[in-house]
Amino acid sequence: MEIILFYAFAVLAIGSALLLVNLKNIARALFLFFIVLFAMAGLYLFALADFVAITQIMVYVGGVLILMLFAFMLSNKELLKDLQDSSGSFLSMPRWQAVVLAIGFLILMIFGITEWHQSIPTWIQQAKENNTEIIPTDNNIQQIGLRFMTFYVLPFEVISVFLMMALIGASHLSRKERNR
Amino acid sequence: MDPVAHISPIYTALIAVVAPFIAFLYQAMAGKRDQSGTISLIGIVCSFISGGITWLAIWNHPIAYAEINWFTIGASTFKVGILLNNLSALMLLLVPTVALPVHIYSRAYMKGDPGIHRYWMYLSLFCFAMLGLVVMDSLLLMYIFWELVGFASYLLIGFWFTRETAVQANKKAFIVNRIGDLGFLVGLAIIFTQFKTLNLVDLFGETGLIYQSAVTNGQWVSPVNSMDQVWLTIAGLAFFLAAMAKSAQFPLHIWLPDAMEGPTSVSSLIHAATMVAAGVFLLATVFPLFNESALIFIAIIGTITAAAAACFALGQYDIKRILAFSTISQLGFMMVGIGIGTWDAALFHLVTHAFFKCLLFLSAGAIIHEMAHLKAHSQLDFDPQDLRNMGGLKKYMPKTFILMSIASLALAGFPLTSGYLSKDSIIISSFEWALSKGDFYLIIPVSLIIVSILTAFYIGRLIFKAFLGELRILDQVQDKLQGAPLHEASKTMLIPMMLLGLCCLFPLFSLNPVSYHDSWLMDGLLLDEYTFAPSHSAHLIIPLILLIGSVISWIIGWKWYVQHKYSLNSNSLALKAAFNQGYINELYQWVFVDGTLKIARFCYWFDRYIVDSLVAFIQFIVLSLSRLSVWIDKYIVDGIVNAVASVAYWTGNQVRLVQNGKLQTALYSVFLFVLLGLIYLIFF
Amino acid sequence: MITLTHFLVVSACIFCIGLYTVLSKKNAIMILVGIELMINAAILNFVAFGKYDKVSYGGQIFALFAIVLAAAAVAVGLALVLNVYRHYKTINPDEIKELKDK
Amino acid sequence: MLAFSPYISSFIDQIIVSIPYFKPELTLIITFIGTIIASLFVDKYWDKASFTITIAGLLLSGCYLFGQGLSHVDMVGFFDMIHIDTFATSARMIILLSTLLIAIFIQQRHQHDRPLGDLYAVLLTATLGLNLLTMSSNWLMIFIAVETVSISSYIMVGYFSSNKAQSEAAMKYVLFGSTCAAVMLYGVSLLYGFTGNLNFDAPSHIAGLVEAPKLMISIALLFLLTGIGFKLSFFPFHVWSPDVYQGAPTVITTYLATVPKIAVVVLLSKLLAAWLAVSFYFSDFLAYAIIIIAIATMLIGNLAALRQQDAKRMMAYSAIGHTGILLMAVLVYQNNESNILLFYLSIYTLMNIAVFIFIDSLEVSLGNTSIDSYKGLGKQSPVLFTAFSLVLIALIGLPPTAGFVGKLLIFSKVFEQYQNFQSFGLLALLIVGALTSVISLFYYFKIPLNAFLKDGLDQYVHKSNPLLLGIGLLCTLLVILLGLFPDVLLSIF
Amino acid sequence: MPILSLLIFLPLLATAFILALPTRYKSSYKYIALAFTAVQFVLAGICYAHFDANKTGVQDLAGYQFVEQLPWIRLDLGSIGKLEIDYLIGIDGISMPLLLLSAFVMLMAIGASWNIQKSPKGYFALLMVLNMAVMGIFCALDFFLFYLFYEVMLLPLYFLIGIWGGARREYAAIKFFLYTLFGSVFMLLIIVGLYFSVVNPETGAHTFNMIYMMNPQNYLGDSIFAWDGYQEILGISARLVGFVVLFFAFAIKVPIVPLHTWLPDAHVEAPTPVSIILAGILLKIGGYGIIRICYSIFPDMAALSNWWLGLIGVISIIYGALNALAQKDLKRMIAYSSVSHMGFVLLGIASLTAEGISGAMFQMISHGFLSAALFFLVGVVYDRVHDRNIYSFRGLAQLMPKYTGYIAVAFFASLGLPGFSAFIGEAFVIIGSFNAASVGTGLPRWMALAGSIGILLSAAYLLWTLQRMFFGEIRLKGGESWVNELTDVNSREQLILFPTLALALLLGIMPSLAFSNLNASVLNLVSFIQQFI
Repeated sequence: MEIILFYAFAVLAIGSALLLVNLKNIARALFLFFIVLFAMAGLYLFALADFVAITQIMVYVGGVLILMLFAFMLSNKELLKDLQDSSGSFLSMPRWQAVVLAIGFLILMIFGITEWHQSIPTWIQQAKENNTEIIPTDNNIQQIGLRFMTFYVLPFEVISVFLMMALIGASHLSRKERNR
Repeated sequence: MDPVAHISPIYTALIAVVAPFIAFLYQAMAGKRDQSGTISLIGIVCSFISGGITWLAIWNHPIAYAEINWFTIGASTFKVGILLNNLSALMLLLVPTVALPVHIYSRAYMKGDPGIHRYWMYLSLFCFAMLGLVVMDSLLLMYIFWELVGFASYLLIGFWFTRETAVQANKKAFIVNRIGDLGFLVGLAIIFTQFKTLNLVDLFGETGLIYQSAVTNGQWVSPVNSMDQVWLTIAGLAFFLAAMAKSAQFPLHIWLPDAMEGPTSVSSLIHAATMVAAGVFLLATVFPLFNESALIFIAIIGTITAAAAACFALGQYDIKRILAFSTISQLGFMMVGIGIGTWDAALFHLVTHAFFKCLLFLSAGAIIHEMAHLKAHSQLDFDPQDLRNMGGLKKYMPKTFILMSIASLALAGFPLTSGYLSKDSIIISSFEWALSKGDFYLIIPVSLIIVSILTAFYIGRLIFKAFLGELRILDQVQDKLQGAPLHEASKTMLIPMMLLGLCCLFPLFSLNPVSYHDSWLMDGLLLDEYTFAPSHSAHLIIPLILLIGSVISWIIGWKWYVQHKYSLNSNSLALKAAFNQGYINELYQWVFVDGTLKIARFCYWFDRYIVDSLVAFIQFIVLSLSRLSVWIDKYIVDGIVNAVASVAYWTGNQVRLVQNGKLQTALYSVFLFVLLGLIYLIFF
Repeated sequence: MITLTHFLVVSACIFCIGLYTVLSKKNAIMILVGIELMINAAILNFVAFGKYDKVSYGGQIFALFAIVLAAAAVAVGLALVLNVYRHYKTINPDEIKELKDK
Repeated sequence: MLAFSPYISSFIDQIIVSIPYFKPELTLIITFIGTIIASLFVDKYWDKASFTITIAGLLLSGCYLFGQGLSHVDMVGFFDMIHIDTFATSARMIILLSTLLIAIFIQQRHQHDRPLGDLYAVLLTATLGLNLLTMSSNWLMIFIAVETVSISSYIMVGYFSSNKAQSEAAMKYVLFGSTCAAVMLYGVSLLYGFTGNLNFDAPSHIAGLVEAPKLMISIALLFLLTGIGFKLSFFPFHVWSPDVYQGAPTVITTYLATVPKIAVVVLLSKLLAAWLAVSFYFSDFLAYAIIIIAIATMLIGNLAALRQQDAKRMMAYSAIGHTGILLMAVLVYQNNESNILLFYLSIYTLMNIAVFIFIDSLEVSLGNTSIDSYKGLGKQSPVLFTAFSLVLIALIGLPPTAGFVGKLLIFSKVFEQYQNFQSFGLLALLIVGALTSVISLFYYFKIPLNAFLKDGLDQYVHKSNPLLLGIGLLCTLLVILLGLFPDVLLSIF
Repeated sequence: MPILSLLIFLPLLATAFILALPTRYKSSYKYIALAFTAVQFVLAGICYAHFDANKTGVQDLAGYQFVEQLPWIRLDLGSIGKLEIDYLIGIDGISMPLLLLSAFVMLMAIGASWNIQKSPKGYFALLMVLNMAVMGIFCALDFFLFYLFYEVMLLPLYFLIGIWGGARREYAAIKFFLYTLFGSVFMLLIIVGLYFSVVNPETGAHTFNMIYMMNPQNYLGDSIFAWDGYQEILGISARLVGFVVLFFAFAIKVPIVPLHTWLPDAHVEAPTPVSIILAGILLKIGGYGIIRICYSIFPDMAALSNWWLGLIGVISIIYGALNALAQKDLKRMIAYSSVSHMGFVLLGIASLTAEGISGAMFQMISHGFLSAALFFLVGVVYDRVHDRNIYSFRGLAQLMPKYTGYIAVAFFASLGLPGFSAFIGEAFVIIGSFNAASVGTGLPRWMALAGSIGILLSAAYLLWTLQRMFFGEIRLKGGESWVNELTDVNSREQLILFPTLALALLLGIMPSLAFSNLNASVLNLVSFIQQFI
């Protein structure tokens, strides 16, 4: 049951991603991206990362995607028209060089993964043996919170500065238009 | 014996050498301000006197020898010093003795030339170099002076440097001499390598190193080193190459006729009497070095030179060129003297030749001087040196005629002259040498005899054409020839010529006018023993042959050149004889005169076009080579560098393809490289 | 049973699709989308591995940080893309090529 | 969770202990906030407020750092997140000083109507990120630091966006950088998968790498190098840098060409020192990859520079070439022997700052950075061009400049390794290093060639900025003095 | 008194003075330069006067004179050991004559630059920097220091050629720079290798001290340049590689065929004073480097490979002379003649005999001022009519008799007329290389014979030129206007030419002036190398 669901999510993610890249219409593509992100969040759940999945939906779907849509709207008014006029086909033709490259990487990685499949890393084996895996009943949110405040306190603080800077920067970069 | 014995001959020799040098320096400083040449004259007088004193002190006395350290290079110290033995003392006397009259002569001959200050300067430089050459005690120093005389000769040949032919000639002279210098240098290198010294006393002295070395088992072994025996021969030939160039031996003789572009006084001193004889002097000095094959080679070259030059002389019309070829021919004689091992005879001939050839040149100079005078006077354009324009000069210049005749007789080897003694000594010795060697070698003395007769003939021709008969140029200048534009040479020119004339006679050298063995000179230089047995009959027969041959040749020449044809008078008694004579004459004409002339013309042609063009060809080859190397330089050597640069640029260019400004091209290339790198690093 | 390999294969696929997007799409925003896909693939890896790291929770925390960083990067990236659009009136990367080796 | 609770207090203690060592960075953070506030409220009244705060903060941070340097701090803090040693301290010192110079540079070149306050804030964040990069040995920390630096760099490049070129440069930079960051993230995720640990110098991390499957680890390492390579701009990840260097404002180019490299080089050397100490597949792979990359970087950088007509673009390629040299140094870096590397880094920074100050000064006067436009200017600004030429000589690596000493030391180090291992790769590095020095002559000398040897056409008015020129000359002087007395600097590190 | 330091750094002081003086005093720059160079020359003269001819030098520090040694850079670099760089200068019989020569040629060069109009400030400042570098090269005994000066020398030259040169000056300047740099970067690698191979026996630290590098005992057993020679680079003995690389670095300077092509271009394009320095000093640095560094540090390899060196020397002699024969540009001809004459230096060095090496040294000294004089003489004509083509002139002897006199003397001196210095040099090179076969150094005798052909060829091209340009009737390309412009040498020019040519004569007559100081060092060098044959 679980595995079927996993496959379903996986197929959904990969399928929409494939469709996404071949769509000519960018608005539709961004919608598909939305689906991919959801599917990915679903996959995170199977790795027992519930908090990550939630964050994914919150940040990506709530933030990133909306941002992209806005950006698209701002930039592609004329382009949209052009595309609609000229495009007879629904899908754009893939670029063979990029395809070759991507497939090359994929083949290598799949080979690598199958090679790796034969020898599970020691630390994972140990975790399995010692039963120190995360199990569905763990309260991940609490654990993560604790670790943010201890082990990862420095990155946590730094990223706050980082976000502040990104905020200032992004706002500065876009403020310009109003100045003009 | 002599009152000057308490003065060391070394110092007198030093004075003899240095006096002209001081004159040179003075003249160099003074420049145009002093055109008289008095200082040069004083210099050479000093040399003459000290040379004489030195000669008195050294001749037939033990050698004098002094040296000081010059410089040290590596383990060997080179010294500068003076070596006085009979040979060098003789030369030390000879050179100023010839130079002094020439200096006096020049005062008149060169008068009024705008560059006369240079003339005196160069002349003094030459005297210094020549005197230095003869007294130096080391081969290295000899080499230095050897080149220096060449340099002085270069300057003097090109004295009239605005003349194209003169500068061509001096360049040719210097470069041909350079070839010889290379031989000298190689000889030095071989000697130094073999003996670790270049000092003449150490090398050729009583117990010199040269006598301690021997050829064993194909190795030439000296006390300090040994090398393959072929180097012994090469050393000999190398020194001979030096002498060949300097003494104008075939085929390096080509520079000497051209060198006649210089003033005649210079030709007389340098290119007849002294410098060209330096080669003989050198060979005499290093004589112990020569082995059998080198000597034979020298003898052969000497013979060829003597014969060829004599033939060439027959075909000449330029008075100085005839004398130049004659000089070459006589130098050939001396070389034969060296080659057969009788270097004393060669030296003897050198000395006598110096006097009579110098006199010949000076007389020729006087003639040319007068002819040039005539030319200027008559405003005609003709060559004052061309024999065909002369004739009958006896009328105008009787004293010159007499002096020149004496010198010519000496050249021809007529009895009672010095030439008779010295020339006979070489020919007779060569005959004896050939007898001891074998029949085949007889070709050398026989050639020499023929050459001797030819010599008599051509010098006779010169005398006849110049002095006897009618002045041929007169036809053209007839109407303008008012008064007497031709007259005897001035006293300043005549006196030195007379002095030299005296030196051409036998008493100066031997009280016995027919036997060279009684000559003091031969006594002084006499070798311990010749390598061959004397032949008494030769002493009688050969001079006779020579004498008769000369006389016959003169008679023919007289008839031919003075009377223009053989008289066929209707004297009946003499008719048959005349007929026979005519027959013989025709034969002579056909066989000897035409034949000789043809050979002469051919030889000259050969000389002009083959030997000379051989030089031209070599020149062409060298120039082509140089052009080729420039081409290589430009396109190959530089080309490689440029190609490397181009490859670098090209590579840089290829890199730029990625940088076409398109973001995705860049990204694509990056990941392509990652993928390829991955594949490479994993699978290879 | 869902093994690690399952996750890795999925993530590899997503990564390569992201890569392809980056390399081929003629729109700067789509390139950003491709980058996000690649980041998501990495995050999937992290969470998949993080399952076995109960002590430090490294995987999940890294994933969280990555999401945040990616979001910030996208914000800045979009701002810059819009800037370009203002100057060029296009966001097709092929047409934005003033800077190149001349 | 229950197992975790008892340790919490000790964890807190550790954090408290760590904080004092973090003073320089804390100062930077506080300055960052101060600058933002100043730029929001004070700049209106006194337009140098944010600049002053920035400088003060940098100086203060430098003071703390100096204290750390004096006491030779060597500690691990924040749960292995950071590892402060003398290497890191010295590197941070260089970073701070050069940031200081660049802050002044930015201020002096203030000719836009745009407020600069935010730029200082971004600059400070970048500095913070760089400092962290030199200290951290944790992949998480590294990734955050790298992203901090990257994003602040994007912002800086696009900050003015006053013309097409600048915005184009910024866009290319951000897209390229983000892609590389994503790839690196993937690589890090794989590393995490191999080891279950994020500290690259931890024994368990290395043990995990040792047993990792070959293909996968190769992919992971190359992906990792992609991220680092982007920051260092070595081959083949250098393609962005010419475009960005050329397009960005010269002040920002100066920054990009110098400061970030210092930190990344430090990181890479620490990483390699930790990993190459053992000899297994992954370390050999890495060593070979670095050698090949170094050779290719030197060749590509120098060869491509030959054809450049723009001074900034040429300097970008020159920077790529120097990265190759730096990689040589990184490759042979061993623990506790950081002085050669640091020497070269500081010299490199000095040289580049000087060059860009000169380029900028000419850009202000001429309006462009084309090398052709320098024709005949040598006679009109002899001081500037003499100094410029001297710095270029240093960049070639000729005596008596510090550039030579730096190169000599690096070559020595590589040679010593070669002598020990007889590896062909190291020999090839040496030969290519020497060869590219010759090639570099060509393009560097284009500038003095144009300035001194060619005749210019028209008059130009040189607008000189005495302070900036002074800094440039000071750098030049330092480059020469350090060439003659390198031990002054070397003994500090 | 640190006389050598003074000698080296005085010009730097002059540079400072020149730079400090405002441009309105620009006419005084040449006086400053002249004054400092004159003082320098006097100092060099003092060195010469106080030189102890019996001290050996070469591989023995005690045999050096006027030694100054100060620790300069001392660094602990961890695993690569302590860095030990000394400020070590000193001279022996090999550097002494060259030092004096340099001071003299510099003086000439200043004299030749009297009429420089184009930015004299920069010109004289650069000239003085060059002066410093050159002096430093001849004095340095620490390889690091040597390299420092060696490279510093390039830059002023680049600018001197590039700014004050002729039409194709940029090309020539970059070509010159490139060739030399190409040699020297690889030299740097060898220096580094040597550094790791050699330790200071007193401190045990690695060292750049050249003297230590010459002693086999100071080499570490397993170092790259260890003397047992089992170390290999790319399959070739490491020591051989080291030797060859160093040799080529210096041979480019000498220059040898086929690495000589920078020379004609550089000479032709350079202004007269720079040509003088190039020919008079720079080429000597090549020869000096080969003796001081290649031969002394790698004597074993020198003994092994001298056949090739000799061959290169012979090829350079003949090839250079043939090229000179075909030139139409007077300056280019002299440049090629330099290639030919420097070939003798190489041949002499390759002979490994005392005579040959002394001859080579002497040839360097002699060529130093003779070629300087020749370039100066070319400059005289060029200054007047801006033409150097041989065919543009004819019969100059009538217009410029003194000039012709000087040029004739210079020509004859350089074609090896005895009595002039070049003769001694060339003759002993030939003698020495001929002797080499007897010593067993492996240099065949035909090389000496072939080398002597170069003497003949040099006579050919020089005399030909003399004939074409100076003799015959006056015929000038520029017609009547040239007749007025071609004035005879003035007193300044005579002041420079006369001492130079007088010196050539003096040395030709009294070679012991040079040989006496050379001899001990050369003998020492020869015996040092001959142990390895």
